[in-house]
Amino acid sequence: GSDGGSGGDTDAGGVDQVKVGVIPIVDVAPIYLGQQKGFFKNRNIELTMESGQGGAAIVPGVVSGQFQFGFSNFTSLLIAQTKNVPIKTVANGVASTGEQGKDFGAVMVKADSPIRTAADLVGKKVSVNTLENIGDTTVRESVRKAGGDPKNINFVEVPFANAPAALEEGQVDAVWVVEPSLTQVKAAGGRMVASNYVDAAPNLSVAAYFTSAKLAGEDADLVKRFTEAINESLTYADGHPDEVRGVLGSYTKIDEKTRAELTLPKWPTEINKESVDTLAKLGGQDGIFDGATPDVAKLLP
Amino acid sequence: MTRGAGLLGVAGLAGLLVLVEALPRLGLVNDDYLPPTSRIAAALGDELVTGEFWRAVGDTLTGWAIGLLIAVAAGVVVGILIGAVPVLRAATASTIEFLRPIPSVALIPLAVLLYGTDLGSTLLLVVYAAFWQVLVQVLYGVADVDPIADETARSFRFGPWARVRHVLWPTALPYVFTGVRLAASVALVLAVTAELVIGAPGLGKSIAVAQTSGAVPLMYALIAVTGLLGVGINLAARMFERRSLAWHQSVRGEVPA
Amino acid sequence: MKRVAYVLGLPLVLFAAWYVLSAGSESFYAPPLSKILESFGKTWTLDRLTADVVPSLLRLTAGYAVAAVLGVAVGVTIGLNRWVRATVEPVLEFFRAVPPPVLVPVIILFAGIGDGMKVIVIAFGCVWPVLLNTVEGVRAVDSIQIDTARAYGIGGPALIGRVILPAASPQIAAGLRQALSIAIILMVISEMFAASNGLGFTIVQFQRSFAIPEMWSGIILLGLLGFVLSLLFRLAEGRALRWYHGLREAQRRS
Amino acid sequence: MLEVSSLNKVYRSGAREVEALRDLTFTVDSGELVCLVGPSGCGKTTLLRCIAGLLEPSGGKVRLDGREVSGPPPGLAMVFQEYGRSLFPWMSVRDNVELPLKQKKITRHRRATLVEQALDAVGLAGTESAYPWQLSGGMQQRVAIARAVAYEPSTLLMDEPFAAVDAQTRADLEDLVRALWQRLEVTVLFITHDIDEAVYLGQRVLMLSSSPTVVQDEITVDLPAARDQLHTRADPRFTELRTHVYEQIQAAKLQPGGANASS
Amino acid sequence: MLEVSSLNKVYRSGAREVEALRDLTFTVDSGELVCLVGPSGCGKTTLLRCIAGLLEPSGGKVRLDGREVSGPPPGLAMVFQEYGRSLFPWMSVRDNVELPLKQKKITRHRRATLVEQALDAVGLAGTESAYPWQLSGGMQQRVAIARAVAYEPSTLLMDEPFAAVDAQTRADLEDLVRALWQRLEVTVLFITHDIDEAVYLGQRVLMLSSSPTVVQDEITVDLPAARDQLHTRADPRFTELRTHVYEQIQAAKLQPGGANASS
Ligand SMILES: Nc1ncnc2c1ncn2[C@@H]1O[C@H](COP(=O)(O)OP(=O)(O)OP(=O)(O)O)[C@@H](O)[C@H]1O
Ligand SMILES: Nc1ncnc2c1ncn2[C@@H]1O[C@H](COP(=O)(O)OP(=O)(O)OP(=O)(O)O)[C@@H](O)[C@H]1O
Ligand SMILES: [Mg+2]
Ligand SMILES: [Mg+2]
Repeated sequence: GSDGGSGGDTDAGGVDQVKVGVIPIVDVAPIYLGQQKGFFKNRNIELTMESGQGGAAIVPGVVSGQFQFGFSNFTSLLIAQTKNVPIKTVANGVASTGEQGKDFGAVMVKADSPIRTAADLVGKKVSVNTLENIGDTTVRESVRKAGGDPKNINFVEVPFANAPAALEEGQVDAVWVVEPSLTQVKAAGGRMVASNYVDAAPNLSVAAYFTSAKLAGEDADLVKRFTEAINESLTYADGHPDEVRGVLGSYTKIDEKTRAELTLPKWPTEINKESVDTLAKLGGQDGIFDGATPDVAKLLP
Repeated sequence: MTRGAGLLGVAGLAGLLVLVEALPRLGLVNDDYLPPTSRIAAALGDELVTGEFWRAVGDTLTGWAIGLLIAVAAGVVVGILIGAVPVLRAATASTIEFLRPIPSVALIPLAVLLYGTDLGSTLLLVVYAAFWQVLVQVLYGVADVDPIADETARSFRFGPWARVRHVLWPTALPYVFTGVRLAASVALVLAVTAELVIGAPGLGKSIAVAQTSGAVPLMYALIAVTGLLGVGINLAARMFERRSLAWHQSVRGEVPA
Repeated sequence: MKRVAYVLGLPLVLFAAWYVLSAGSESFYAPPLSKILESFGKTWTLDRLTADVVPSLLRLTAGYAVAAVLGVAVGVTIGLNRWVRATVEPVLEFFRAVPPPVLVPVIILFAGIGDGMKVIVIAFGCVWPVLLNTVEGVRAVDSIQIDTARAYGIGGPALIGRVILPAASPQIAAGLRQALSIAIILMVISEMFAASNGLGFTIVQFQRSFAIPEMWSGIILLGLLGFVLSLLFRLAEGRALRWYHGLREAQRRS
Repeated sequence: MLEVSSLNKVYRSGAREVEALRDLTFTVDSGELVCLVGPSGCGKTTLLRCIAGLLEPSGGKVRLDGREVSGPPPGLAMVFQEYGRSLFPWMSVRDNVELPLKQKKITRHRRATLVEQALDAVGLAGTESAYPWQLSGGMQQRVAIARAVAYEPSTLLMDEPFAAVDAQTRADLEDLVRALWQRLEVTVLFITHDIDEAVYLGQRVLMLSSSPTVVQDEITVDLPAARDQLHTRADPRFTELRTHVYEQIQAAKLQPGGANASS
Repeated sequence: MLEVSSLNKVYRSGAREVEALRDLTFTVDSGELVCLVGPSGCGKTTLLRCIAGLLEPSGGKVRLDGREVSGPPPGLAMVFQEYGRSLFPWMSVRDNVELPLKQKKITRHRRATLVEQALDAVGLAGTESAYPWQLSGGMQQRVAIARAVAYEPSTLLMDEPFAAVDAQTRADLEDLVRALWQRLEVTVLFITHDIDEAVYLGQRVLMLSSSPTVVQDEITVDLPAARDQLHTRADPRFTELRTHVYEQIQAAKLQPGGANASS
């Protein structure tokens, strides 16, 4: 490892050793694809993926310089920003497809559920993977848009992987899931009631790659090269869905059938700033920033 | 006897396998979420031939073994020192009680901060959790010294070291064994959990990947591997214990009179 | 007076050291102790205590009680009968080695996502020290004591209640002691899944929302909780094992 | 009626194999008081454990009142040689004595009387609430005796029960055992190393050879049934008997396997 | 030279308070063999523990060769009344006997000789590799004696060391102790309940009163130094002395606190 986030180890040939903290899910397929295609090597970056189960492991790793870059959803990044965690986004991560009913995340119910629309979720038990994060804020927006009062939704925390079982066993009335759990729920006969990302904002930017403020300041060149490589990867992934489905098999254990069926997200290179503002507004409404207002401009590159 | 016991143990495990096969087959649980043994076994079979799997097992066992070794050595030394010196015991009791219930998982940010996803992170969590197991057992073991045995040693003017070596240690040994067996599985649990959450390479990471990928049979197969590692570790500990505790009441009883 | 000094001495020294060493800390994840203490008061208000700590304590108590009863009962059965031991030990070892976090999904399958699940996770995790120590304690009961009981026709429940359990009680106490702190740890872990309140949930939530001083204050609270519970435990143990401590210390005291 | 026929016991553990009892055959009538003497390590304790059903013999049989002994028979009380370890350290002296009575389902009131009487008889009145480990060795041994006495057994097995008490107390306890035996018509099997004690107490004295053990000899003690410490011990017949026993024991030590050894 | 002056010991535990020793004063010269007798529970073991420095007296002093005893003094060996618990169950008989010698830094070769001789002397040759719990009570006690004998102590404290062995072995062990004492000029303090034994063994017999304990009486045994089981015990002076001791003990039991009680 390196000390203090100064752009990783640089070996004799001027190649930077870069560690990226990622969550091994569909969203990060482009970086794996880009690595395969040599987009990083071309820019003298030797990439190692370190997979963690979410922000708890990745953000401290980036802040302390154990990882040079990390991947996180925007709501978490906004929360971090309000707490003055010294980080800065460097590239877009993943975005919603923007198509109602055809997004990579959705609120699902059982086929025979009395819940028909998002408004029916009021007073029901809905699972999200993490409370007070992007899941519940956007689902609340879906409910709001459908004319319901989002105050009375009973959110509970269930990991995505366990959500299909929880729904099936009747432990929750509805689940918010993303791929590949979404396909699993569909296969089990689940019915979609809302595309919460689409409801929240058109073409919502969901997640981003980020680095520590320190590295951003000290090694602008590395950050620039990394951003370029990521952007190339994103574009390539967006244009080659079959290759994306292929690369998923290399770092996840999603079976082939599901890989063929699942809905892929969008991977634009630009962060949709308005959508981030929307997320900040939604989060503020739901009180997840402890009363603070995130400074979006400071977070974005 | 030993062979009979071995057979019974296998029978017990076989019973578990049959139960897991039967539960989904009888429709008592949805087989999407708890697949029958046969499907789990098939997934395991596919996995066994990959080098990736064995690397993961190797990584987990490395973290486990090193962490356990450090924890046991530290636990025994500190435990005997504190247990044998009443002043130390009184002075450290509250601190020990304060530190012990702090969950290793709460230390994850700290671990990542210090070591990233390297072995160091796993070790920190493993050692922190397993150390207390050994320590507490040693403390109780040291307190169990028969006063007459201790007086005998004192009357023959055994030095402090000789008393530890010849009286305290043999008395505490059965407690230490229990402590080591507890620590061994806690260490395994923590090694896997650390990999699971931090993403350090190993079985835990494989489980996490299988879990997020919805590969349920594979996930159970990997969990089963973890469990079997535990069974193996315990078997080894038991064998070692039988050998070194031949004098102890609990082992004496094994030989039918 | 001297006892108070013993109890508070080392912790005070350690806290002082932490205070001094962390005073100028710039690190985001390791803030100065002064900030942590400051947030402690603000965070753990009476409201929060009733909303989060009380439910946690209830789950903890239930899980611990289940583990204690089950551990002792099963432990005695296994300890007394080597055939039972040979049969079930591998299965128990199997489950013991499975990390609770990965078992939670399975437990959710059977127990749902309510408090029942959390109680089961706590019990599942902390039953092992009780069980193991009970098994070993029962196996180590002095054969002369058992012979005495048998010779006087003391068998069945009386043998277990009057002879085996008391004889094994020092080691059972060691197991219960271990289990107590593990129960606290598992309380936190169980509240990381499918929870919406609780001390563990709050700490994890602080961690996720980068409220680092608050997170540390939660960890300190956990430590305090463990300390208080162990104090209670020691009182109870001192009472129940008075004979044992008397026996061990009779000769040592002048 | 207690019948021991061709009893054999071999201890095996690892490489070590000890033939503690080779071939023991004898009977004790109901209500008889028989003393057992024999060299240290000859297998007396082993024999008593087999009779009490605590140890399975390697060969031969033990029958009590016609039934073969496989577990501890009802109405049996035993005073262990390891008196210290046979008391439960977590119970007060009173509870130690009372516990077997509870198992016998004796009423609370009667229990209290029995416990009090027994402790009184062994000279331990006033120590009821102490723990056994707060007592001296001899006192602990007397608690074990009181426990057996209070139990009012029909068969009483005693393994060197007076080894740790002083001469005066010993004499008192000897008379206590004889009184109990006469009052309740208990069958008593009494192991002792004190030859005088064996002759003073018993109706019969069985002498065991040293290991491997057989019955070396036995004598009937033809002293009057009413015995007392002063006169009985001064009786010339007493001296005769004790000399005989002493000689036999010495013979046993010198020539192991005994004269009657069948092998 | 061992000096015990106004020794007092009170056991306190909770509400219970036992004054085991009230006020003991006596001296034992270097190389003297003194026997201690007294009723069960009078505090003999307590006294021995205080002398060995294992127990702190509540009052008074113990001095050995002029130095006050605060911990176990060098060159001291003790045979505990609880012989079973004083042997280490995790060691073979040989290791149990050898361990104190190792602590004394005796060469391996010499150790082997000492252990062998000692086990032989107590009649346990052949059991070296057994664990103590595989032995009979009497054999365990003899292991404890062998351990003390092999140690070649300068002060030897023995607490009813022959309680569990048969008459013949007891006689042999008595002669063993006298031989050891004469060969090494050990100071021996010997607790026994057997009055004959006390008179046969000792140069002096100290009689303790029953609790609260003081020295009730003491006699000098003016029998010739060369003693043997047959002749000495037949000596009319022997009978006289033992009768005296017996009477004193009976008196002690009847009238606690003794005649010399100063309180
Ligand atoms: N658990 C055991 N394992 C192996 N050998 C044993 C065991 N118990 C007793 N022995 C052996 O059996 C023999 C007889 O022992 P036992 O205790 O019956 O003798 P004893 O006549 O009661 O002697 P003592 O008068 O010394 O008490 C001894 O040689 C002893 O070593
Ligand atoms: N640990 C203790 N706690 C309280 N009281 C004790 C303790 N040990 C001994 N005593 C008491 O002290 C008194 C003397 O005990 P001690 O063991 O010295 O007697 P003893 O002369 O050796 O008797 P014995 O001949 O029966 O062995 C007894 O009344 C006993 O109850
Ligand atoms: Mg015996
Ligand atoms: Mg004594």
